[in-house]
Amino acid sequence: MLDITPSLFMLQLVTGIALGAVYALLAIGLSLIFGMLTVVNFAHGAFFMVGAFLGVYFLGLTGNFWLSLVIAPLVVGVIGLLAERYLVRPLYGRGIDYPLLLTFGLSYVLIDVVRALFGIEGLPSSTPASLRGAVDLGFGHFPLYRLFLIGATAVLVLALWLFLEKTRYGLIIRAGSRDSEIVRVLGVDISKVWWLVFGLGTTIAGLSGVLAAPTRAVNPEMGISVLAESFVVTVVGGMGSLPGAVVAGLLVGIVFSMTALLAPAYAEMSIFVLMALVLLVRPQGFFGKAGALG
Amino acid sequence: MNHQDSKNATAANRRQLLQLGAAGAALGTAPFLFNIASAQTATIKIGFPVPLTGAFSAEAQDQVRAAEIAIKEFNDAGGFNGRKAELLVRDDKLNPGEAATRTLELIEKDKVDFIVGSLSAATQLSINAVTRERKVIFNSISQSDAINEAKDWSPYTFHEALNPHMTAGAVARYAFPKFGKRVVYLTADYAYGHEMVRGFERAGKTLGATTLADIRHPIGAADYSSFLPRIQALKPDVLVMCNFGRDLVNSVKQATDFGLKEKTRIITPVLLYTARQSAGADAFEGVVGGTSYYWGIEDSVPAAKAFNDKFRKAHGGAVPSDYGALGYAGIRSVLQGVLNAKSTDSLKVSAAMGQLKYNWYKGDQYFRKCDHQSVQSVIIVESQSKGMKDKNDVFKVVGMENPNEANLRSCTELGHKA
Amino acid sequence: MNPSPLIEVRNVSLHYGRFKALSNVTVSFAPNQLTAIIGPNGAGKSTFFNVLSGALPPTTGQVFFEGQDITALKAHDYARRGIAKSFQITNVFKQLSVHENVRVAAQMRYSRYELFKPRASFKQAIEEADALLNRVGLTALRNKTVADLAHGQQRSLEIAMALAAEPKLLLMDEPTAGMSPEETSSMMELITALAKERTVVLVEHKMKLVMGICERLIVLHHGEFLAQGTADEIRNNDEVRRVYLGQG
Amino acid sequence: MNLHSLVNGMARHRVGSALLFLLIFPLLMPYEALAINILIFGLFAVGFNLVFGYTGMLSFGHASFLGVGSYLTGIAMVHFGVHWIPAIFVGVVASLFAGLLVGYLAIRTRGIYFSMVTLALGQVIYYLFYKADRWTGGENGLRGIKAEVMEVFGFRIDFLDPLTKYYIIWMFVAFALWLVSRILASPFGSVIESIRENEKRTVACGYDVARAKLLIFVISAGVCGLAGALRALHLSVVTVDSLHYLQSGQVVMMSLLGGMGSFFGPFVGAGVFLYLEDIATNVTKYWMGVVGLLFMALILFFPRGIWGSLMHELKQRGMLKGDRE
Repeated sequence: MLDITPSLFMLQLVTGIALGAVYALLAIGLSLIFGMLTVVNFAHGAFFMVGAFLGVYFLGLTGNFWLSLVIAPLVVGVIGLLAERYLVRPLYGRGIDYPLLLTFGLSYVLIDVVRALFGIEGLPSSTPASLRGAVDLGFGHFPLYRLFLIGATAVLVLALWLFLEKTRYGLIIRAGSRDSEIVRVLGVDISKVWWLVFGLGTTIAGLSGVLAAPTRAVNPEMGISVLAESFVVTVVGGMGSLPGAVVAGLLVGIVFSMTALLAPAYAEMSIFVLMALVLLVRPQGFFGKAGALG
Repeated sequence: MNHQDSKNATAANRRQLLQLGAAGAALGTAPFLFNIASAQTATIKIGFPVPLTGAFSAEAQDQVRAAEIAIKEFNDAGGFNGRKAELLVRDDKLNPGEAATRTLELIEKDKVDFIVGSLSAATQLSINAVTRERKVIFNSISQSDAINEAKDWSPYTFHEALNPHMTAGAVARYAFPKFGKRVVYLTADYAYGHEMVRGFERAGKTLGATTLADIRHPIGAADYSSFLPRIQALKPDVLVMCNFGRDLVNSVKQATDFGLKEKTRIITPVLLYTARQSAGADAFEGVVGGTSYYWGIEDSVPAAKAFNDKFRKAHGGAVPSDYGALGYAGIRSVLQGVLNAKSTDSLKVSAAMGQLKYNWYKGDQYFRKCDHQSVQSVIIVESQSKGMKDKNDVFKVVGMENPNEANLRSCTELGHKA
Repeated sequence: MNPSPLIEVRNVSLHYGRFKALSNVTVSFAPNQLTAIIGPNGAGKSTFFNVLSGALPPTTGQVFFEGQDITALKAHDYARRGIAKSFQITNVFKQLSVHENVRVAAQMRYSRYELFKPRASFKQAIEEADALLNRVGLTALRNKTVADLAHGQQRSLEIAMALAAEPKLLLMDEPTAGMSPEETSSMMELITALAKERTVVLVEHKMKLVMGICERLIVLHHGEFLAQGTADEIRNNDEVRRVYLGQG
Repeated sequence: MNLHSLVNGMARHRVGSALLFLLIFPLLMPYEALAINILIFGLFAVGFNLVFGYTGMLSFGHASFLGVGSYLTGIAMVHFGVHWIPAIFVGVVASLFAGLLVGYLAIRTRGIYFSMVTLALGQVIYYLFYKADRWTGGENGLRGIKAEVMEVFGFRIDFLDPLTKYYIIWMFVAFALWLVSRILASPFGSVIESIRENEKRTVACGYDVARAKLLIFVISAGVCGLAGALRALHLSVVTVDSLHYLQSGQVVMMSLLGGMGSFFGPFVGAGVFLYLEDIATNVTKYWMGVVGLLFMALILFFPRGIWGSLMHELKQRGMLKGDRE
């Protein structure tokens, strides 16, 4: 009973891209941190979740979506900065496992803090009035807000690219992710750079949370599945590679969306199979440096 | 004192002896010792495993509140020749493994006489797996078709809640004639979801409804958008969301975004009071679904009025939720069974409960002989977003299907010797 | 050349993309001879060393050990056939005891995947380990954790580990790197002694160091074979003088 | 005899003394079901630690082997009416194969990548069992696992009697612990430790690292599979969340809590974890948060873990000789 018309296919594709946009954002945050600090942030999903809650909370407080779109991620970023300074930093040089495990514990804490503050059922979140309704794309109606998601991601990726390519800080970060020695030679305090990058990464996680909030149920556990999925994206794209994060993010979104069309029940499994395949054929991922395997 | 009790008593003595030895041997572990199970007490102990943490904690807490009312009533009325009832609440974390362990704790350590509780198909089935082996009565207060089937059922198994088949059937019988016959299902891909679809299609066949597609989504999926274009393309009259709790909130919200409500009516077998509260009015605007209980029926059902008032009195004016009310009924049925059987012996109580004709809170009910399914009414409600009296006034009662065994799957179909 | 060589590389090349680390090198090493591979930095010494030890498979060409082509074998097979090496940067089991380090190395010849016999039952490995510790003068530190040892001591330990495999060929990558003058001279003594019983190949950039003790030197330059011969022959080789000593 | 020689005596016969303690253990616990869980998860953690603590590979997919062991034992009993003793065997063999499969694919990668591949493959297995609901019961879990009552030398083995159940399971765990301790004391044991310490050097010593890694991974899977099989008998249900990556994460926590550097660390960790959870859940709704905090504190201040730190202390005080735990 498969009835796939071209327009349905197109619609499914756009849906996949919108979905992929969120994955890409998440993966960018994760990749920034890994590329620079070689820390796998297991609390990334939790930061995403916190972002979603704060987004909804500030929206209720200020009544202004755009304002909450700015404030909430910044607050998440601050939490990130604190976490790096007092929890992750003491672990540098203790082996790559320790920060990973610590952030795993941190995610547990963040989830329960949110439960305590906002309740276990989660918060009602609805699309901001200015972005409601569906747009006719010629091949079918598509929710305006999801188009906005795609747009917002594009803008953010562009901004980030400019920041990394055109600014001095960007230069330092790019250099640092290749070899922290270089940065030391440049006379920059590497630990400060790491600190800020961790903050930036978590801010982006928070932002993706705020953006995703209107499209899903905002509850304390929403980050758990998201974490696994953004791992898939970063690994497929190549740990620490930003272009990889974007490409893989969109790919995973599309793969999910297409499997959802052809074999809905296998949609979730499909992305893990994709990851397993990529890792076997090209363990370092699309854009990953083979060296990272050592 | 029944066989179970005496066995436990001797077990307890044996433990205490061994403990003396243990105490000596285990230096430094002394602090553990105070935990050792105490001897028998006269109270009637009812274990109450529910997910106090996890996605349905709101419902679970409501179940406990309501259950406490039932216990208090029983004790105020003098209990069972002086023996008072006691509620032992445990958190099963919505995790079947944890539920099984907690049930073992309740039976082996706390020596409970009965178990009432659970808030998911999976946990109730794992609780049931433990209780039936140990010949302890378990009255389940959450939905599942499987628990009635001979494979899982035992004489000690009771099902106070609705089951998917009844609920789905009732909603179908209300909605299909009204909203149209071309139906698409968006189904959470697990037993509960499949059971719901089966219920709808069974009822739909007689009503001449046609299934355009049954789209299965992974349970707990965060994003449903990728399932929706297909549904849009099919242009159904009715979209049935065969999922529960957060999945329902998510999928309805996203379906609304995709503008599905313009041409299609969204219905769902179980419209949760708490889910509606947490998702907000917009998302559920105009959604029709079934429920085992809604406080609003008190205008037409005296028992409901009485129950609501008790609940309001005990909990500062709050009204009971659907699953909360089941906590109350579940306890009352068991304790009534004790009174009628004049014993706490599992078999005797089971027999007495089988005889019950009761009206605790929503009108007349009774347990069907073959599978101990509580035959009861199903209430059809529609979520409303305007003209609400207060924050509790979220649903409009649009229909009620009276208790009728004909709406259940037959005993033989379930594998019972009718 | 006779006697028949122990190990032999035939026109071996190794490329990283466009960069040629080794191009068409053909060299052979006679048994029980002490040879040094020398050359300025970037001459391809370490790459050549890694080819000999099986760590880097050559892009083209073959490696023969005792007449057999072992090019395709894995690094651990090289080791099992009797090719042991000591790394440029000390490579030991830091958290294990000094004795355990050597014992594990020795154990390889007795048991690798035995699951149920206790280690202690392999007496030979234990005794050999003690003998070797004695030989490199670490007996006193037998039960210390390696991490607590001085750098020089770790070097010696590493050599003991290499010897534990009873190698026919011992490869050493700058064995005296980062050593004090005293440590260096004693290391050199040790090496000359070792070379009496087996083939030893050193990679060294300190030319003076090897001139004295090596029977034969091989000079690499820009990844190519430049010259070989006794210390004197090399000294007087114009090619070498020009590229290496930067004279004439 | 003085404490000093007592400690060393116990250390010399670590498995023996541990098993003796476990004999009286159920009487110190609030209830047997908890004691049994601790036995089972203790074994699970010890098995996991073969790969994590001893070989230095952080697997985030070990729930797969617990789950596969449980499911295959259950499936053998429910669908094929196999007696529970051979059924345990079925479960273990199945998880050995699962270990071979996952291991073969995963050991090609290292470090973080290894963690991620194991996580991904674990999730694939999770969804496979989830989907096969005809065999596994899917979300509802696999029910109807019932261990027949047995008469052995006039001794009645009835899993409905909690203490009997405990001691039956104790026998299997005892055997497994003895086996693992044997393996760690073997030449192969020292090979995997060398791999953890320095892979390059281990190769240079002539050991086939890839093969050794795969072997220990499979052994570890088998041990975890046994734990799973016993769990199926204990709970009489198998539930799909036992395959989820959060379960894998939990066993990592347990191992670190007790101390991944020692033989019993993980076992102690599992015990403390489950015991605390048992009391905490009756006190606070925010059990997860408590665990998280505890866990972070441990990583920051006591990376050796509870048992590990204790052993370290004893060594510092010279009460414990050599590398005994």
